[in-house]
Formats: sequence, C-alpha cells, structure tokens
Amino acid sequence: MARIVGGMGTSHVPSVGVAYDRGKMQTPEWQPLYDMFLPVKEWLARIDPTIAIIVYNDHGTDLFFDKYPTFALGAADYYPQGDEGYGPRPLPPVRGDAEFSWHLSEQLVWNEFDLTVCQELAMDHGLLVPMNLCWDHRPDWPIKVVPLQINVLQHPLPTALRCWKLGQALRKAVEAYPKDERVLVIGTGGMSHQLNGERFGFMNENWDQQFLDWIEAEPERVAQMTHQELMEKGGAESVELIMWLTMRGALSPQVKRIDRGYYNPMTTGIALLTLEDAG
Amino acid sequence: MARIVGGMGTSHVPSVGVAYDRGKMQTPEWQPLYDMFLPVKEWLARIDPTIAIIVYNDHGTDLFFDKYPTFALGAADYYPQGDEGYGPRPLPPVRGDAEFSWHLSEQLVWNEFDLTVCQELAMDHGLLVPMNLCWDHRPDWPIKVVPLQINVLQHPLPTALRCWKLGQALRKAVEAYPKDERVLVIGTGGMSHQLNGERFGFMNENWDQQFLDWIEAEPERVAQMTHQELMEKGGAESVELIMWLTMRGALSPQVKRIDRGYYNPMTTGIALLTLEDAG
Amino acid sequence: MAQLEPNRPIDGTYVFDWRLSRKGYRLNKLAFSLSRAENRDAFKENEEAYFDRFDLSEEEKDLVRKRDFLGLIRHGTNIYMMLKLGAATGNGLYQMGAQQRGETYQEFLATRNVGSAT
Amino acid sequence: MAQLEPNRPIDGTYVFDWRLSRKGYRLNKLAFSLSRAENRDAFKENEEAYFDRFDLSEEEKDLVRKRDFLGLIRHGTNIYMMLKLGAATGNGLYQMGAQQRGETYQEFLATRNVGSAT
Ligand SMILES: [Fe+3]
Ligand SMILES: [Fe+3]
Repeated sequence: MARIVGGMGTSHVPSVGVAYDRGKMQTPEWQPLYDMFLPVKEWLARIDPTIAIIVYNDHGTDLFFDKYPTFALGAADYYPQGDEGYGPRPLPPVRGDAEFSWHLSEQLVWNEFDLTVCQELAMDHGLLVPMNLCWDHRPDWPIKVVPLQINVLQHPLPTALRCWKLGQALRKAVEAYPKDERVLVIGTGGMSHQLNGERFGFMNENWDQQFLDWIEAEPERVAQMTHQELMEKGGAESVELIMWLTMRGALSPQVKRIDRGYYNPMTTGIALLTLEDAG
Repeated sequence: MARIVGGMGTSHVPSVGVAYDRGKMQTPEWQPLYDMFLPVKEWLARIDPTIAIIVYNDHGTDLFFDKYPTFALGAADYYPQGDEGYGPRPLPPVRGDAEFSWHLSEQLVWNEFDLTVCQELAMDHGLLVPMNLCWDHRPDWPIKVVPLQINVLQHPLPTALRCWKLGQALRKAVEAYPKDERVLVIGTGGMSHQLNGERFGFMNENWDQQFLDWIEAEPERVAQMTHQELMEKGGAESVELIMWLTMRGALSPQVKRIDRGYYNPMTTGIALLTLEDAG
Repeated sequence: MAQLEPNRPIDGTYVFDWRLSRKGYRLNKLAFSLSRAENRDAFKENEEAYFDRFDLSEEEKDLVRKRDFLGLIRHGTNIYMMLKLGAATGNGLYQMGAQQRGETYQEFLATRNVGSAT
Repeated sequence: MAQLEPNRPIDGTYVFDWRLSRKGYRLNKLAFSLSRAENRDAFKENEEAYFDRFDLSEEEKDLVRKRDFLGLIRHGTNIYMMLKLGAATGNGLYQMGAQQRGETYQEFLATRNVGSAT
C-alpha cells in the first residue's frame, strides 16, 4: 500500500534556476539558500520517497487563458520542459508514473474534485526549481513525479479551503493505491511577493514567518483566509501560498517538523519547511 | 435579479443536424421529431428566456485528451462552430454573454466546483442540435448561451451525484446575478445508446421511459446511480444522461411538466422533457 | 465511490477508461487532427506519410489501413475521435457500427425501427 | 464565499481577475506566443507585422512599442505572460519591476536586501 512519508513547502523562484544552471549556488548571494537545503538532502536520503506529488503552478508556459483549469493533474510517464521565453534549460524531462497518476485521478474525480487530466503537460520553474533544490538531475532525475497544477493566475482561483480539502482527498487517494510507494508531497510557491503594479517588490517577512508557524501547527487558520486577505498581507502573487495547503492537507494533523528556513534576497521570501508524517 | 424559468432535457443526435440543414425535418423519418418540438417553441415564446445555459459535451471537436477537463465553462461573447470532420454547417456563431459566464465562474469556483474556464470554445452537435430544435438561427440566434461542458468521454467522469450538485450550485449562482435575466437550463445527451463494440446500436426504451419518470419526479434516484449501472442499462454512451442531472439540479424540487416526448428511429432514444420551475 | 466495476465487464463494450486512453493516445491524436480540412486533405493524399506525423506502431497503422473499426476501438480509439477517421475514409457512423456488429450495412439497417432515418 | 473585495482595492495592485483577463486577451495571446523560439524570431524581425497576427488595437500596439510595462499591466497583460514579452525585448523581471515602480534599475536594486542576487 502506498503511503505519505513527508511533506515539504518551498518557494519556486526562477532566478534560482538560473543560478543553478550557471553553477552559482555557492556565490555569496545564493550560499544561504544552498545551505538551507543541505539537511533536506540528508532527510530525503533517509525517508527515501519513491514518488513526489508536486503541487505547483504553471506560469504561462503550457496553459493559456483560452482554457484555464482550476486543478490540472499530470497523467503521463514523462513531462517535457516548457520554454519560458529564454529557451530550454539543460535538464532532462521529468519522469512520471502514469498508472499512479490515473489512480489518483479516479479517486479524486469520483470524490468530487473536478480535475483536468493531462496526458501532455510541459513543466516550468514552478516545478523544476524545487526539484533542482532537492535532487541532482544528472544523469537523470532520481524520483518519479506527479505534477498537480493549481490556478493561481486568473481569478477566480480555488479557495484556500478548497486546496486544503484537495490535500485531504489526495491522502485518501494515495492510501488506496495497492502498490508500495513512499510518497513525498511538495507544495510550492510564495512567499510574500508582488510582481505587478506600483507595489512591485512588496515583501512582508513578519507575515511569512507567521504563515510558516500556522501551516505547520494551525493550518486551518490559513485555510480560512480569502485571496483578498492573502494578497493584502503578502502581495498579489503570494496567493501561490494556497498550494502549500494542499501539501499540508495531505499530511497527518500532527506532524514532526524537520527543517525550516527563510531567505529574502530580492523580491520574494524564499522559504523551506519539511515535515514528517505521523502516519 | 436573474432567475431560472425552466429546464429542458433533450438528446443531441448528429443526424438531426444533417436532416435540419438539408430541410428534411418534415420527411416521414423526421416528422415525429419535428412535431415533438412544435409545442416547445410555443412554450419558449411564452416563458421568453433571455439566456440559455446549455449543459452539453464536446465530441472530440475542440477538446482532446492531452488536457481533458471534467467541467468546462464557456466565458466568451461568442462561440464559433467547430469542424466535426465534414466541414462547418451553415450556422452563425453562438452568441454568449461573457459577463454572465464569468459571474457564474466566480460563484461556482468559490463554491468548490473546479471549472476549466474557456474564453475560446468551439461548439459541436452536442450544443447545436438542441439549439436547432428550439430556435431558428436565421438571421441570427435569438438567444444568448452559456455552454457548460461535461466530460462524458474519458473515464473517470464526474459522478451523477456531482452533476446534480453542480446544478444546485448553478441555481444559486444564477440567483446571485444582479441583472434581470430569465434563464433556461438545457441538459443534453442520451438517451440509451452505444456506439462502440459489438454492442453497437443497443437501446433500451423501458429504461429511457423510467429515466424520464425519475428525472422529473425523483431525480435523486438517478443521482445515486454509478456509471457502471448507467452503461449496463443504457449502453456505454448513455452516460451522457448525467448532464440532465445538472439541468434538473438547477430547477426547483417540484416542477411542472410541460411536454414529454420520445422517438427512437435508429440508434438512440431521442427524448424531450420540458419543465417549468416552481420559483 | 467507485463508478466502474472492472470485474463486471459489459459484453461487446469497451469502456473508454484511462487504460484505453493511454493505449490509443497516438491513434486518437491522428483522428482528432482530421477535424481540420487541410489535415484531411493531407491524409487522403498520402496516408502513409500522414502516419509518420503521429509515431504510430505498425499494428496501429494496419488497423487504419484495413479500416478495422472494431480493432481500432479495442486498441483504444475513442468512438468520437474515430468518427473523424470515418469521415475522412468515407465511413459513416452506421457503416462503422455495422462492421463492429459483424453485419453488413443492410443487415444492420434492418435491425432498426426506422432504418431510413440515416 | 467571495474571495475578492472590489470595494477594498489594494494600492498599486492589479488583480488579474476576469475583467483584466478579458481586456488583455489579445495582448496575452501575443505574449504567450513568444514562448516559441520561432515566434520570438518573427517578433524581433518585424514587430509591426507580428502585431497583425493578434488583431491588436492601436493603443495595445503602442503599449508594446513603448515597452510601457505598467501600461501593459493596467491593460490586462498578465505578469507571467509579460515576462515572455520582456524576454523578447531584453527586459528582465527586475527591469520591468523598476519601471512599474517608477524607479531606475539601480534605484530599485538599492531597495533590496541582496541587490546582487539577480
Ligand atoms: Fe510562481
Ligand atoms: Fe453526445
């Protein structure tokens, strides 16, 4: 039987991908982030997940506003990399597990989550940057991935509460899978940041730290927040934080915190939280 | 304030579109269908809807299995006609009401229905044939339309119960719209038919009549059925009937039946049911 | 609640679930492409060259070459996608249906209530 | 429950809701198209000709011509789509951000915790 072994919340900042590709993760600017993820790699080696469900969002890479899904689940054996405007990065395709994905889609759709199921889906920094921070892609990614895309671009977005419930349903769906898989759930996005308008560059570290407290110990408080409240506190683009709720909803009510980190060099709080499931 | 004035259930058989275009609706083969819709036109003139929400399904016309949505809502001011493999039919584009559609999308998404919102969506016989039977398209369609597409092609499909709940949420969403609109809800698809395999051509008139009884007076009985049960009783493609539940869920619990008809010339039970809302 | 019961198969029925959708993905992509007139023209002009756009296996090409509609369904072609393949090869729904039933077109029409309503 | 409060606007913030998405649809379509290398080439070669593919209004064309990123945002360009327009015109996120704030690039960098982490 498959089971969830842990959860991780982490931001997905595009410039980290650039620094990674250029071998600059140990320059003074990026060393704090590099160090933040050293214990994560040890933790991952210990809990040894076989599949990662990565809750992320597309950034105008594969999805367009002609047909914009609320929740899109990847159901393929591999996911190519999209082109974010600068040509592709030197990364292999992400490995999937179509059978596991389709199992999840059956459980979730029959449990009243109205997914868009994707047999073709191209990945962008929303998923790839967290992968870069967790795993080496050479010669190939060492883990299989299920991409779960959430609309955080075009309002109406799914509510924080809905994302939380999606996580809870995801846990049940994982536990109904007959094969022995050790599943890590990653929620990406945030923290405080705003990229549009005169308020560009807005950050709020106090709120980011509060969010990290709440998502660990009192996630229902975040689940009750509206998008308006999230944007006021953290900037328009910080609504991405609703994706952390899906991760947290998939974990046991009580969790054991392993690591927590925060670094905000430029326009976004780059956070990390790793949680072990109580089973 | 907008309100729902009535509901209609009807099949959407492609050959009816062909007969319509060729002016053959009054040949012996199609006269029974033509006659079935005469009182409908009188009824429509009486209740005078300003917008029709048409719950239909795409048949491989615009949507493909690369990214297949469970529920897709049109949010445009017009919807072009797709090409079903024979070139376009002589019909004008369907007129939409983007503002009303987007209102519905906000209400539904915030109420935990995970829509795919479509600013471009091409129509096929699933929506156009019911329109042909209700309205003359010359010189232009006399009504605005909100297309609501439901996955009945690629399992997992939304459950009958989920479609029923979608209808109930749709009613609330309509009633929250500030403008005075008189809304007709049409559920299309079915009745019994099967187009794949050695069981091609399967029909079950007894079940079709039973379904018509239940959808009017005991819709919860249909809402409890599984896709397996629906397919056993009515053929693989008769799962389209779940779309009638969205229409019925949007109406008042008690309804006044206006017309009911049934004709099964070839491979599908062609049914009609018109219901007036108790308000 | 589970909506399908794989242990209760329905005779002569191929439920288009994820297994079939995966299996037939390339065939469905080909069929879907035929909803564009220019693709239909290209297909009609040179079927073999058209196959190359979709990375079909030899078995899949053969199913199309033979207009083996039951075989196509069994291989995961979705019925609504197959309708476009029918349109491009001069096979309407009822012709494809008769073939799936193992009947001639006339035999099939004779089983209908109003066989002339085609 | 309503998630947005239009009566409580956030200063200097353009929430990408349906009104903006409708308004900016053509601009977003142009920007999205630039995720393909051949389209970027075509755009760079002849911007005016490229506009014609997207049925832009004269006002919309002008916003692109002037690289008026705040104007583009106000006109409904989604920030993530605009990043592709930035990439094709040599404007990174932080350049576009500085312009939206009404600052020079250097002024903007000076407001950051680690302005060299670009
Ligand atoms: Fe993001
Ligand atoms: Fe249909």
